[in-house]
Amino acid sequence: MIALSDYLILAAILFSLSIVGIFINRKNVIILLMCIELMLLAVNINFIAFSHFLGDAVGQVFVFFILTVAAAEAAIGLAILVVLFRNRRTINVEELDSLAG
Amino acid sequence: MSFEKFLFYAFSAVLIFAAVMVITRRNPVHSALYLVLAFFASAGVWLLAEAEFLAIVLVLVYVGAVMVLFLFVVMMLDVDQAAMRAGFIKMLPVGILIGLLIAGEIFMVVGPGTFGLDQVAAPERLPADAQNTAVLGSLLYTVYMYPFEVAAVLLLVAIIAAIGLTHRRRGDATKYIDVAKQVSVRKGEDRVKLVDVPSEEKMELK
Amino acid sequence: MKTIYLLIALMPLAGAIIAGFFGGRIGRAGAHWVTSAGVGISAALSLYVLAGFVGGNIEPFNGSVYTWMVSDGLTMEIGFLVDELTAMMMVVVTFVSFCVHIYTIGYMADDAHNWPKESLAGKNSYQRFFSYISLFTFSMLMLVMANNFLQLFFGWEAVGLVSYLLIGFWSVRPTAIFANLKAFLVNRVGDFGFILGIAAVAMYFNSLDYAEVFAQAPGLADKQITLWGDHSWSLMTVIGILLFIGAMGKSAQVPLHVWLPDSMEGPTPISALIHAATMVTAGVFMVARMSPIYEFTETALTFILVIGATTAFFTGLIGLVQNDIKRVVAYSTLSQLGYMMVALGVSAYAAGVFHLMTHAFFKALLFLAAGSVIIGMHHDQDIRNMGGIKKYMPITWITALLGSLALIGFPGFSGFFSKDAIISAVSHSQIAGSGYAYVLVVLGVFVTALYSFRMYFLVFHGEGPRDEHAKAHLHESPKVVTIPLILLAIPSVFVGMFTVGPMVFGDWFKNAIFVLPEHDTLGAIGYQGVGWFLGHGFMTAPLYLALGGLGVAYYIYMKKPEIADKAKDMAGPIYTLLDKKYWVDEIYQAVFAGGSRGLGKVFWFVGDRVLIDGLVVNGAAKSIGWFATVVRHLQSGLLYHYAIAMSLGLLLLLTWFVIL
Amino acid sequence: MFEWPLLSFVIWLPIVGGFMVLASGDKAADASRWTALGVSILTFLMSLPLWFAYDASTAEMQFVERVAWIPAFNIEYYLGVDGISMPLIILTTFITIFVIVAGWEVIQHKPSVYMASFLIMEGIMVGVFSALDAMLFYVFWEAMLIPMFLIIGIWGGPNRVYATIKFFLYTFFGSVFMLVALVYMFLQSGSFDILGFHTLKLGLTEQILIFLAFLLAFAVKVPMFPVHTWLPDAHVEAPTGGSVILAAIMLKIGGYGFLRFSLPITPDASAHLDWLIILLSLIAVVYIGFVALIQQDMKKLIAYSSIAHMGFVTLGFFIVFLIANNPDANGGAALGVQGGMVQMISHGFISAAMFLCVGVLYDRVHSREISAYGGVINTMPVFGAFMVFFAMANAGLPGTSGFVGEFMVILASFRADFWYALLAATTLIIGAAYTLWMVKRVVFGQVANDNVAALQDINNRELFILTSLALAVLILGLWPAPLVEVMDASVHNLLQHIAITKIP
Amino acid sequence: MTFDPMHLIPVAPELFLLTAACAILVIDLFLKDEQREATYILAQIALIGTASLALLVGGGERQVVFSGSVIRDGMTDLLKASICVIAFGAFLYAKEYLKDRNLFKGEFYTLGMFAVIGMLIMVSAGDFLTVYLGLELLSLSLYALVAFDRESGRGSEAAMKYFVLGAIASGMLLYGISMIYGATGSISFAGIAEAIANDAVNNTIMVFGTVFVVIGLAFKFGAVPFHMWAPDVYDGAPTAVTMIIASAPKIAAVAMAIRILGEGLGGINADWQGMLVILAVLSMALGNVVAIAQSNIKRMLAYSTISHVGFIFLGLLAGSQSGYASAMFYAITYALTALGAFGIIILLSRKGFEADRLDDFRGLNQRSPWFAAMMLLLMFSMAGVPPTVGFFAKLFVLEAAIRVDLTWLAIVAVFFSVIGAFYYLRIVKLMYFDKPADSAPLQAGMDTQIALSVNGLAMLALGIYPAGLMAWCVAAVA
Repeated sequence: MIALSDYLILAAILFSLSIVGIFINRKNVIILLMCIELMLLAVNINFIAFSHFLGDAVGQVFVFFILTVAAAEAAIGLAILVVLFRNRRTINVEELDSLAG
Repeated sequence: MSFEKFLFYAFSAVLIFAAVMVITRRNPVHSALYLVLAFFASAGVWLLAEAEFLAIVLVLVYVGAVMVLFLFVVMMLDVDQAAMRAGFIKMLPVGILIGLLIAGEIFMVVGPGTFGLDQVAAPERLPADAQNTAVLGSLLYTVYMYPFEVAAVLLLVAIIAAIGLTHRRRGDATKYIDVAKQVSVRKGEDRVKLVDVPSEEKMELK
Repeated sequence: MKTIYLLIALMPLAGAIIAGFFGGRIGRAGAHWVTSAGVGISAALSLYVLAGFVGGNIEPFNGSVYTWMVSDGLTMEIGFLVDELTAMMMVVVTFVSFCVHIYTIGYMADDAHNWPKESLAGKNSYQRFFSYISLFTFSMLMLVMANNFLQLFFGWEAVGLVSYLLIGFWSVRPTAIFANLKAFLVNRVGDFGFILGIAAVAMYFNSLDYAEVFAQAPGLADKQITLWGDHSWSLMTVIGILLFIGAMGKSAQVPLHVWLPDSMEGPTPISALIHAATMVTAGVFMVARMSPIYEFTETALTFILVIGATTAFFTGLIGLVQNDIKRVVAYSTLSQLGYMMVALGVSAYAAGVFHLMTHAFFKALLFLAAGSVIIGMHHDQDIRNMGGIKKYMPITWITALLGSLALIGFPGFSGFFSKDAIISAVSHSQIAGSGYAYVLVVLGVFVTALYSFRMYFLVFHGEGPRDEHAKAHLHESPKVVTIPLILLAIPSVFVGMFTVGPMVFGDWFKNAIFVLPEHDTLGAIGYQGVGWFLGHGFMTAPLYLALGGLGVAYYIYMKKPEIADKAKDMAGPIYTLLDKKYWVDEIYQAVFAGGSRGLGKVFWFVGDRVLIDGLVVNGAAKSIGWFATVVRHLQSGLLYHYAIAMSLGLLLLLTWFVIL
Repeated sequence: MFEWPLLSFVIWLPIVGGFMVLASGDKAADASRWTALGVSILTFLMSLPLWFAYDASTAEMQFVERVAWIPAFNIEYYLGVDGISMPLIILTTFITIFVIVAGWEVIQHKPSVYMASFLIMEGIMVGVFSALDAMLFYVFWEAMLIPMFLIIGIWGGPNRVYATIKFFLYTFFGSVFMLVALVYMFLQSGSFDILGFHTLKLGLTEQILIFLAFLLAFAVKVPMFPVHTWLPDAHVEAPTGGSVILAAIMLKIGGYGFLRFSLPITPDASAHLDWLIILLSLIAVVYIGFVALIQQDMKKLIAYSSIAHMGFVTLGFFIVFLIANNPDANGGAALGVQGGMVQMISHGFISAAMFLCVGVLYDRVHSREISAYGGVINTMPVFGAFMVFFAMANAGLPGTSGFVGEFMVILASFRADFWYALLAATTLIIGAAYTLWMVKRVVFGQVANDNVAALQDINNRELFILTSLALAVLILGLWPAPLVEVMDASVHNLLQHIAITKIP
Repeated sequence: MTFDPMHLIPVAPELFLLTAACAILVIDLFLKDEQREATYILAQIALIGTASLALLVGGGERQVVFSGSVIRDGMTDLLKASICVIAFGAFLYAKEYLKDRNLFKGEFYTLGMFAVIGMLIMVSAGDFLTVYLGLELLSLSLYALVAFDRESGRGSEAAMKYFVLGAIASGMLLYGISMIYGATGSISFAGIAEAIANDAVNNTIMVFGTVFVVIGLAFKFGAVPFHMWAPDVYDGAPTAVTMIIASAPKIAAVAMAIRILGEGLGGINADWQGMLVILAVLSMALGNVVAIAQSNIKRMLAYSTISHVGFIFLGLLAGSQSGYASAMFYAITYALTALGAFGIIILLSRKGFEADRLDDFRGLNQRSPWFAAMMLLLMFSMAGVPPTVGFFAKLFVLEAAIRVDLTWLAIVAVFFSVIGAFYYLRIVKLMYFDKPADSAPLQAGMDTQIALSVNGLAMLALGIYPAGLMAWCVAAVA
């Protein structure tokens, strides 16, 4: 049988990968957005696993909303990305440092 | 090892592999495609956890819509990919260290010691006619009615925001011809404009 | 009687106020009339009081005028104690002051010349001067009439203030304003001890009233206190020495004598009044007044004795080499003050006070005479430029001669009685240091005679002034100047023989001065009348030493002036030592003035600026600012740094709260 | 007793008046000057009943007003005075008049704001002295900083910004820890009532911590060594009026704080740490005296002399324990405290006068350097007389108020320890040295330069100010009994109170 | 399960504002540019209406509706009204700024109103789901608003950073929620509290989840080390938007913190208290110190906000009624203060000129004594100098901290507030002691002037009489 810990560890690995992904990618903002999707995926796995093991559908409801929000977020994130690209002609993370200090 | 477990490990392996690829590819298109793979794999994992509806939704909505949007944007923004790799290695050790630390700490908490089978017994299998969708639906429309409405507003905001940010009025970018104006031009003053140019004025260099 | 005493004290004050604040309006005559009248009334009333005591129809008075403050059971009052001692002092003060007032009318008549034309300070300087001397008289009266330590200190400081104002009266002279600052500060050193003495009295007697303190004194005679470590001190010794430090300042005893010669920068009338007759003797008066305390501490008496004797002799020596007429008199004053202190030290308080009185007359006389000479010499004070003045200024000459004779203790003159009483008392004293003192005071007599007549001969005899111009204008001073000289000459000559009996050897001071039987050095002399005393004088060394001094002076300065120069060369180092006044001024200047300025600089630069402000205050500000500029670079603007920060935050919290 | 809320009037009248002046603007500068003067005089008159209707026979708080302010924290608008605070209030209202007058023609830049700032300051300072609720006290205490910050910053000298920020942060730093202590005690006692704090039982460690918090606040304000360095800068840069208020009143607030807070609230800690305060006070007297000696700037010199004089205040307050423990002392604790109080009042007059004197010169020559002067008396004899008089008072001449406090404190400290008295008494020498040396260089001597030659003697306005202060100095010096009497009951009450341990 | 229409009453403010927002969205489409003023006016009316409605439906017993998703109690009444008032002020100040920069568009108002709706939802949320959605609604609106000036590279860069970091924070928050859900089996605060009370939860898991939740909160507040977005966003966003971000959301965040930590996780107060202590200390230290080094006033205010967050945490971490009340008081007054400060910045700006450098404040007293005085009050309030309200806000949170025996923390707090006072003073110094570098007259409509005056004087008025608002705050959490 699959233990709850298996799910959670899987989610943890994903979660860590997504964090690592955010800061080893110094160039491309889009990949950052994808890392965020990965992170939400990890969270969702958590919720589903708990929901499964608790026998309670609320966790799944939560996941449903997370998916919805993530979609909306992605839309806005990409919109901002587009605006950014229009203004700066780059989406290189390293060049996004006009605000600092 | 039961088949179920095998499937779990298989999906997990694919998922983790895909995730690693997502964060390490230089080409964002590849990353996006690996992300699609990751979604598929996790949909498989979710199925194992008897979350059929969400598994389907993940594939339909995420792979079908969100990832397409990503790909669309990636294609639209013509980014110089060669430059996208430099400096990657420099951050890698730090990244791996922090990643390992975080993962390690999470393992210590959620590992088998806390959530192993001997701690949390696996739930009974749901009967074959269990209606995952119906359960979710009834919850959504009764208990979670209010959040549901809020989610709707959220999507509305996303629409407004996305349009507000990216939508350009035609007038800004393209020069198109208004026929009505062309027609109503009067002879003389509207057609030719004589400008009085001052003759020979010495330029002053600053 | 209280009204009379109040009048005596307040009349000069009223005069001072009127002349001071309304001097411009009442004019010069108005000012000198009002002040002289005030002091005159005081003098007359004082004489009346003294007469009353002599006649026995006035009882000693001790009463308060008003309560200054009551704090924590300690009542501090302003009040009067008028007994024989006070009455005598009142007369001396008001009489000398009155003479000086009159004298000043002449002396300061052309004071405008001492000021730059445009100086507004010089405009009413004449009136101001009168105001000051009247104010001084008031202060001095408050001092001598006090019935408690607080008021004593009031008067003590007030006379210091007026002295400060008067020494620096010609404020445009750099030397004057240097001298007055010096005088004030040196006096403050004395006051420093004095106020601690008062504090000790207040603590252990829990009263500042003389009568109460004196009444308790025998009971506390054996009280021992510890100041540091285990070494215990007799309370009386501590109080006695502390109070005497005050007296050392005011009465210019070694080593606080340095201000007095410099104070000659002030106009001569005040040199006579303040720096010869009255203020400088306040210390003597104070110690005499405190005899019920001093009697219980031989240590303090020895201290007084040694200081006094040292002052008497060594400052007299300096007088030998001075060329400024006023400075010679000033050093003579120092020396005579030393004599008075010696008297106090051997418990011959009456003799000390007696010498105080005689000295007040003859020294005031000498100063005024010197002033008269200075007027004649158009403010040239160098005795080497003088000579033969007796022809031109006969009254000045005669009075000065009388004063000098009184000073050296010529038999029959008042100085003779007082000085001889002191020396005899010393010879009978048993307390530690009396041997040392005896030698010095006896030698001092010779020195006194030598410098006095050196000056006398140089000024009045010999050939006329070197400067022909000065010679041409030399003439006797006006009456306002000479009358006070005559007035003062009378007591200088006669007061001794008439009063020595009752005052020194009688029971005139029985209410005021307390002497333990074993200290009764005056009694040991075995006085048998004025004639006896005169005869006694002829049997002891001092008289001959005085005459010897006179003779030597005559020989050197009248007969063989070249000896003086030769002696100067022969005794080179000693001459330099004396000429430089033992380098005390220089040492003080370097050590105290320079030292405290140096210390101030060190404290300020190192303590305040570098350590506190630089290191701590601005240092903290700077380091925070520096830290801020460093830390702000964490905000690199780069997303992945921000993400790392968040991850580290996560790790921190997880590690801290979950793992640990 | 008075039926009117007199204290509230004295607090709010000048504040409201100040805002009125502010509102009137600079266009009607004269009107705002007169209004300000009127308000300040009226305030002074209003404060006089505090003296005359005060019942000196009791240590009870009088003229009490008590209204709830922030009920959630039991903070009250609670006013009242006793013999310790009342004279300080009178001092405040008295000095303010002269500050207003002193700035009459001198301040041409935004005169209405200037006048308003001082009126508001006045109200706030009276508030500090009369607050019996700790939080009300603290609010007034801190609120003082704002007008002062502006006064120094707007009308100050060339280095004013550094000085005013230093002033603000220094004092702010000092007082915030007091806030923590006050809140802590609130939680122990359930209200911010200061008198309640007095009876609050506190363990020794608590007391020591609270004491240190208070110490920091009050020591900065007083100021005591080594947290004094803001004062010379602030004084030097402040306009004359600012210096006057700063020296004459604001410093007193620190001393007042010791009496109202440190001693009665933490008597055991005070007894425990009295050596520290005494040490710092004596350093202030001696060390600062030497520092003052070498100052080249008149205001700096007077500022340092203020620090030295305030050293006497703290010394007088904290020798009480040693006196109480000295079997030989014959009492005298009250002497120290009263001496400190008298010294505060007296220093209020004298330092105000000294700064005003410097102001008189500065207005004419625009320099505070001693070396820029010399022989002033030749052109300004009347002024010179005042300057010498106040210098003498500053040097503690008997007959002036400067003597009274010093004398009492020396008498008292002798009862504590001979050496304390010895060190304290050095001020007789050092104090005279720095003050009179300055007078010598500034007032006396020959006319040093053309600036001095061109000086005009003081006008009637200045004459009025200096005369009034001179009279105050003289009266207090010649007859301090009324002042001592008025505080007697309160001081004794305080001493009885601190003699009893508060450790539960 | 039946639907009771009466349940709509507690959410009437949200409903009203949502309806109004949608209506305005549509109406705006049909307006010409020169008629845009109408959108503004309608939006303001909507906000006032919402505020009144919040007070109108408020009062009385605590109501829990929508199966526990929505709570209405004293706190919601107060905070909703405050949020609307703050937003009203922000819209008012922003108007001219937007007009001058061709940003006067309907989207600003609709997005702004949606952000307000998000905040209102957060305030009255009864479970993690609603809180999350409200938070996202707020955040998404704000992301869009930051990038609102589409021509501005800085704006879009700021928006991008805000977005990425915000999404990470949301991810962490969700991760924590999932853990708490796993441990308690509930996502509603009441359910979680009950589970904790029954001692039926694994404490390690709870703390573990709480760490992530606290991080989510900390990010929203901008607490160190989750603050990095704040300076860049404050700086990069148009000032009008910065003003919104800096003010009202802090109130919503406090509400969210009180709901989650107080109502949900109150049982493990001891655990999250420590976390908040660390965050508070770091925030106060870094915020105050780094603010000193700033030359841009918007960045400076960002760091200042960070330090103020530390103070708000001081109130929250006490975990007591009075602590929450004081945190609320702090947040409300701080929002008002920040609003005013940005209002002044906007006042100084004009077409083609952003008054965002400190030097732009030079000599303001000579250009406009009145508004210099207002800024003075605002700055002293931020510095916490009596008699301005900022002092009382600090006093109350300090009291809360000392009450739970964290006296050392209070000492640390006051210590850093002294450092903080320096940079507020610097602004006062620039305004009052320096000569103006720019003598252009200030131009502002009468409405802005009045509002700014009221805003500035409120610092003083609330300082002299803080009892009313404080009593309200205390009543709200009771």
